[in-house]
Amino acid sequence: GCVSQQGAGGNSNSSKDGKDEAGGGDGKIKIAVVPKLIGIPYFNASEKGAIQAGKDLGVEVIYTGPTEADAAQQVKVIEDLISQDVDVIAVAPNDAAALSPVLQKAKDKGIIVMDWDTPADQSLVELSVHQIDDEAYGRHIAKSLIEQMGTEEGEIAILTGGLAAANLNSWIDAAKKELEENYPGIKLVTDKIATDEKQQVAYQKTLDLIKSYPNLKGIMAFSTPAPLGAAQAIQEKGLQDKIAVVGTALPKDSAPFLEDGSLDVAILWEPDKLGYLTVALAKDLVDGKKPENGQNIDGVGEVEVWEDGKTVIMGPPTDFTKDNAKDYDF
Amino acid sequence: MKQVTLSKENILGLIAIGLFVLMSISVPGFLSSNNLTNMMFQLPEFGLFALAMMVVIVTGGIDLSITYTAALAGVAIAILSSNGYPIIIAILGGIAVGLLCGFMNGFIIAKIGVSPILVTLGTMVLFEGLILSITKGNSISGFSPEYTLIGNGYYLGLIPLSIIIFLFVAILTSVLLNKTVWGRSVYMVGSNPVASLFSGVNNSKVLMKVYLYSALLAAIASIIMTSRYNTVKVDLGSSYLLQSVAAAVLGGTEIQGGYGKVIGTLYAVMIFQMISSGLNLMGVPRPIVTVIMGVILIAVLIINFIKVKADENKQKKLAETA
Amino acid sequence: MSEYLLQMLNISKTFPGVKALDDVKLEVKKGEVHALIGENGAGKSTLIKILAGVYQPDPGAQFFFEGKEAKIRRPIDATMRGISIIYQDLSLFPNLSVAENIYIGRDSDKHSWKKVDWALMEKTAKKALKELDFEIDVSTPVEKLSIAQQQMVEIARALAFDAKLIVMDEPTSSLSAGEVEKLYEVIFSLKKRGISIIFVSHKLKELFTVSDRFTVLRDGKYVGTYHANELTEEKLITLMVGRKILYEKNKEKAASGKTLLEVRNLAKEGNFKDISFELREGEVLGITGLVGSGRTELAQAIFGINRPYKGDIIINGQKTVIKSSEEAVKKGIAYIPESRKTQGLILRQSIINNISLPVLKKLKNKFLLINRRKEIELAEHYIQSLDVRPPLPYRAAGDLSGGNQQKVVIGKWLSTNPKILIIDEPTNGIDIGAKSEIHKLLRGLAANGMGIIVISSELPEVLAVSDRIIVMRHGRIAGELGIHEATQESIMNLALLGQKGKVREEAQL
Amino acid sequence: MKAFLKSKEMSVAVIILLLCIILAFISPVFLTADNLLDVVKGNAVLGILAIGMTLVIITGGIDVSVAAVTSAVCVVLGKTMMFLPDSPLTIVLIFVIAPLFGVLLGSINGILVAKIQIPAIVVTLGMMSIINGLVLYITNGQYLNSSNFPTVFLKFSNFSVFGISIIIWLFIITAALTWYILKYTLIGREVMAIGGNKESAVRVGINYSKVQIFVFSYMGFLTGIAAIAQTSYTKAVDPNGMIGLELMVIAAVVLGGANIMGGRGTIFGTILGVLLLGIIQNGLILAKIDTFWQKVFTGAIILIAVSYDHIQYKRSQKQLSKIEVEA
Ligand SMILES: Nc1ncnc2c1ncn2[C@@H]1O[C@H](COP(=O)(O)OP(=O)(O)OP(=O)(O)O)[C@@H](O)[C@H]1O
Ligand SMILES: Nc1ncnc2c1ncn2[C@@H]1O[C@H](COP(=O)(O)OP(=O)(O)OP(=O)(O)O)[C@@H](O)[C@H]1O
Ligand SMILES: [Mg+2]
Ligand SMILES: [Mg+2]
Repeated sequence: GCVSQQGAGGNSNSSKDGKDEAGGGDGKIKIAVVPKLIGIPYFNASEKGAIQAGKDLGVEVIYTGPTEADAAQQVKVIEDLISQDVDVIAVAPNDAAALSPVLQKAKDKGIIVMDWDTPADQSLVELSVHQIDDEAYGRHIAKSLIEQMGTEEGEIAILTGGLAAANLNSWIDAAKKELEENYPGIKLVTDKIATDEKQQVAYQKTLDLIKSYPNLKGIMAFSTPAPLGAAQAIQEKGLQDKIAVVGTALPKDSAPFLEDGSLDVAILWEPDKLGYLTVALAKDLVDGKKPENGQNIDGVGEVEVWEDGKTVIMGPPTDFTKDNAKDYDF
Repeated sequence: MKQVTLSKENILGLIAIGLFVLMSISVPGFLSSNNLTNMMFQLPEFGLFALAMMVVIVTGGIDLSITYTAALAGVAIAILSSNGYPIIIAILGGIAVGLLCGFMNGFIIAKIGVSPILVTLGTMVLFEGLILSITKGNSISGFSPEYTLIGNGYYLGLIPLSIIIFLFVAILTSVLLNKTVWGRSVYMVGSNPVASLFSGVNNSKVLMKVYLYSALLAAIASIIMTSRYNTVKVDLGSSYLLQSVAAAVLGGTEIQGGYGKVIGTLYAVMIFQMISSGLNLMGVPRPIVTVIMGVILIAVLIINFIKVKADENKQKKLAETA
Repeated sequence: MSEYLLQMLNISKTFPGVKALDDVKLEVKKGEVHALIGENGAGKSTLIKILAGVYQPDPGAQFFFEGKEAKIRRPIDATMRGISIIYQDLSLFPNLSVAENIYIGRDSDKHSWKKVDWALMEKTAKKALKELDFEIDVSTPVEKLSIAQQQMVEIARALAFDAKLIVMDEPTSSLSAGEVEKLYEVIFSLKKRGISIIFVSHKLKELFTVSDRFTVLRDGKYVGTYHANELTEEKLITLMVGRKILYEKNKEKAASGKTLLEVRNLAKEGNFKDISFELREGEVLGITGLVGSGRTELAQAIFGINRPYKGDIIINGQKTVIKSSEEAVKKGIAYIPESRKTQGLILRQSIINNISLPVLKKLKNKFLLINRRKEIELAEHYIQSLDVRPPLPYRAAGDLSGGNQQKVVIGKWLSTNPKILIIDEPTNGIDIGAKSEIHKLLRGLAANGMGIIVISSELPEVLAVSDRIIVMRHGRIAGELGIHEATQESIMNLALLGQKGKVREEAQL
Repeated sequence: MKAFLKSKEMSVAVIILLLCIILAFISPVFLTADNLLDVVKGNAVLGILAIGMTLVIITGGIDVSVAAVTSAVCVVLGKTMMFLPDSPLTIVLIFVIAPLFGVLLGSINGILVAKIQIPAIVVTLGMMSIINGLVLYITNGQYLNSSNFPTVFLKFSNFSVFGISIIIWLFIITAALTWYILKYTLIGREVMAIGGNKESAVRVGINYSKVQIFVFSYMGFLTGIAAIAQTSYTKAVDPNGMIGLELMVIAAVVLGGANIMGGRGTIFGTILGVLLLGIIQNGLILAKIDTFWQKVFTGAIILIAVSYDHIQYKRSQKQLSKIEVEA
């Protein structure tokens, strides 16, 4: 009967005191932004935005995360952040359920918890910052593909970063729903194919796909490296006009493929803005302010806030094409 | 007679203590109760993997499938408990699945005789595939609140339950390895399998038990992880694979087999944990933490090498003066 | 110019805790066969390793080769001077061809990128082999050769390197009588060509056959150097051990009790066939034959390691199938293998751990844990009773000399209290003193009711310990001889020609 | 020929053949030259690394840092190419820079293994951790894509001779060169010898540490070549793109018949091992195997292949130890 759910009350008290001291020490608000993993272009771009927001708003931003997209590692990072007495933890969970206990712990210690990029356990977060409405986004990608194919009939395939990636899966499910509901002539040749978040794997698998399904008309590629690999295969085989490729890629990386049409559209949002928005909203939370629908955030623009008062949508996705890709620096 | 000397393990212990002192002095917040409990919560799962790996390495083998064994066991537990079976049944089911994985490794390695690195490479991919086809890549949760106590609860409101489980397993492993017939045979088979066979040791039984034991520890790690994270997914703990090899080797386990101690592995795990937590507290970028872990691994072995050389020279000098 | 090809003076070598050599001297003349002899642990192998550049002697050593001071720091220094060492465990590369094995080591160090001239290599190899009058396809991988053939490859390598001095460390220990004869011939022809040979062996007879002079070591100290004609076997033994021992044919009568082991029509494809014999309580059964006649395979089949076989093994009147060595031990069978270093002992482990290994299960206390105190007592008991030197139970088995290692193996198996003891080449590489001790030990064990099978290629040994002798040839029993009718000649007849001296029934009487 | 039939490579060849026959029935595309060339091209990087790894494994060592080192070389290569002029000289330069940098990293491994006598797996595990961390820290995972490279490099990447891509040629040349070194140079034979029996090697005066340093440096050299092939293949540098490849490299070598304990291994066998892995990957999609079951198949095929191979090997060893039993 000596086992209890959480540590002795004294524990959390003492650390609360600690926080106050730290807060009084340098006076700066500490906001921790935790991506799924560090060292990939997408999260590097959001880091830039987050750090910029820190500078603009005069708060300290700690941008740190695991080196692999591993839930266990992410939990550790958050635990260590709790020890650092931050004011806000904003996390993009690799696995929402995995983070619940540690986020609960953070909350118990008086830290404000929010999520960004990918939703965490909604009962724990004060705020959930979404770049996009997942459902709308998936449908948008599907529609763009149809548009690029120029026909509502034919075979298509889906590439994904990893079979276990929750947000990719939700987009893919939305995209599939869109196709089923509105485009009965489209046939998905095989289940989504994993590309291990690697361009060369996407490239190889696309080559294999083209051969196995000679009538393939379109490819939807989710995760940032996958569209590049798919486009590369199309480029090499000179199938730009036969097979349409749309996917979720960063404009700078996609530029060479958008140029010759091997990648038709890259659809994403501006991840630096997402980072910026996250920090800006976090600071507001510390200051006791809640976001409002239609609120204008400096450097980001108008945001949409759902009725629950929690979910913030940054805006519609951006289509990166041959014409505008050069205008972006990420 | 036995002399008290600076064995590999003792050096490592000193390094661990030194590191602790260093971190306490130079890293603010390292000694905070918050950080200390954090470390106690983080260490068990990694420690269990490291022990599991160590036991296998002592036989001259390696188990690359260990993290997927754990994940598969976790999947079994999750499925059972989300289907309403009582915790105990779910846990037993998970352990059984883990043991089945261990049996598969053990069978191909011990009975057919294929080299462990190849077999476990194959089973690693196989188990990963199985989890993918069962879970479709999604994570499964739905554990009961009592279950989550295992990974998140405290004993006497002070010490994390999971570290108690870990220490218990560590002591058990140490006793099994040092005091039982099986344990002795593990070292013997690891040193020279031919000679142990010629001494009436049933090598394949010993090896089979080794892979079963390693799978059992992986399953226990899985229980702690799943209850701590309240979920299981295909890559549960996958980052521990090479780390556990590194910890076992840093702990003095010889990769060719025949030597390895629980206490050494324990020190190694503690060193890795302190570096990881300490450097994170200092705000050192994660990649640099990875670099430092690699440096430590190599540096400790260089220190060992220098010490061996120095001992030899000392012996020589002694002999000359005598 | 001195008359000596090689002079090693003031050689000492200290290992941690052991002074293996203490001011030893070795002088070898040109064109002579020089025997290096001494008891187990006397320091012969150590001295040779110093000559080879594997070990460095303690300071103060002096080294002359061809009259000039020589420094040998690394093995290559010895090779380059024309010193070739043939180690007891040979130094071949199993995965390389005969030709390469003969050629390798040449030009090492300097010319890494030199093109390997396969044609030249094969020519060199063929030439060297021809000088030895030994025919073999030089492209065969060495792992496919018998031990005797491998030894010839080693000698050919020495010749191909224009060796002036060839050291052979117990070259005959794994050769059969016929092959030994062949080796003698080779040695004589080498000698004729002016090549000096250092010959290390425990077999006194063969030493007298080939050697011109003897250097005797005792306990790491130099005893003296003698001409062959100054010595007799007896005198040599006295010099080596300070006491007299010789072994002769067994005259005891076996107290044959009930049958312990019966083997009926045992066969294993590619190993042996039609093997039937029985072993009684209190007798020593010798099994001999040429190397490769299948004795080891037979023994290992009985010990449950070489499976599966056809036919029956009957223990204590009960038909049994022995599926593993573990079961064999349970049934009271002990097998002491021919290769101490790889099969007999776990070299890196302590003497204690080696001795207790097969009986660990019996050393469990009520908590199912190993009773360490009992274990140590057990080890100490056998260290004392078998006179293992040095008597340090915590020492790694690999640090002991060959003879002492064998004692540890024997101790290990005696600890299981076996009913049936199979011992394969029991005195391989063991000095004469220890040898007769082991023979006595075996007889004593038999007298206490144990059934013992001794597999040996050394005929005097077989004759000295056995009550009955089975001779194998090409995987079959060529014949069986009672001790009274057995002589070296009758055994060789069976082993070489398969001529049955007597029928089996008679021999058993 | 007869020797080949009995060799260890034979069992891999049999498995490959079986797979090919099955796949040819399932998918008409499989046996086309186009597809087969794609398979080889897609696995050229794996192949080049596996060839280097063959030498390491023959000496009884192992190198788990290959993927990390290749990534590092790719990054260095990518960064330098941003500054190189658009002239043929650039191609010459990258063939100097990449291998040189690879050799530098490889020789560090070699020196630690040979001189400090740390087991190879430990040294290379440590190196892997260090290099991965540094690469991630320095690049922050940033991609470099074809717009960063001079066009001469892109031309080089698309270059083909006799209809065969330059990337495949790099693989072929590497294989041929390494085969030659192994068979016809002294150091190559010493590599074999050390693997066969380390103790004997020391006794006959082979410089053990020199050979080990050579083997790891040569591995480093080939990571340089592999980095060029990889960069040509993806026309991009992804600092994370190689993670986990080391296990596949080792798998290819050992599937090809090399003994992880050393002493045995051939270039031909390794090529077969690479092909086996490549064909499995290719075949899974061509055979339209369900996505979620692909890994299960891969794992099962690896397990069957290694078990079959080992059973064959044991059988042949038994044949070896046979003695003539009189009829
Ligand atoms: N590496 C070593 N470390 C410690 N002691 C050693 C080592 N090698 C040999 N010795 C010791 O040196 C002594 C001489 O051993 P050596 O092997 O030279 O004897 P030997 O005359 O060849 O005996 P044998 O006939 O049994 O082979 C022995 O006491 C042995 O235990
Ligand atoms: N170390 C070895 N390497 C290769 N082949 C071997 C080796 N030892 C034995 N053989 C081969 O194994 C076969 C059977 O030998 P085995 O050892 O059974 O004969 P044996 O009668 O027991 O002789 P001995 O015990 O004297 O070696 C022979 O063909 C022999 O050439
Ligand atoms: Mg000796
Ligand atoms: Mg034998």
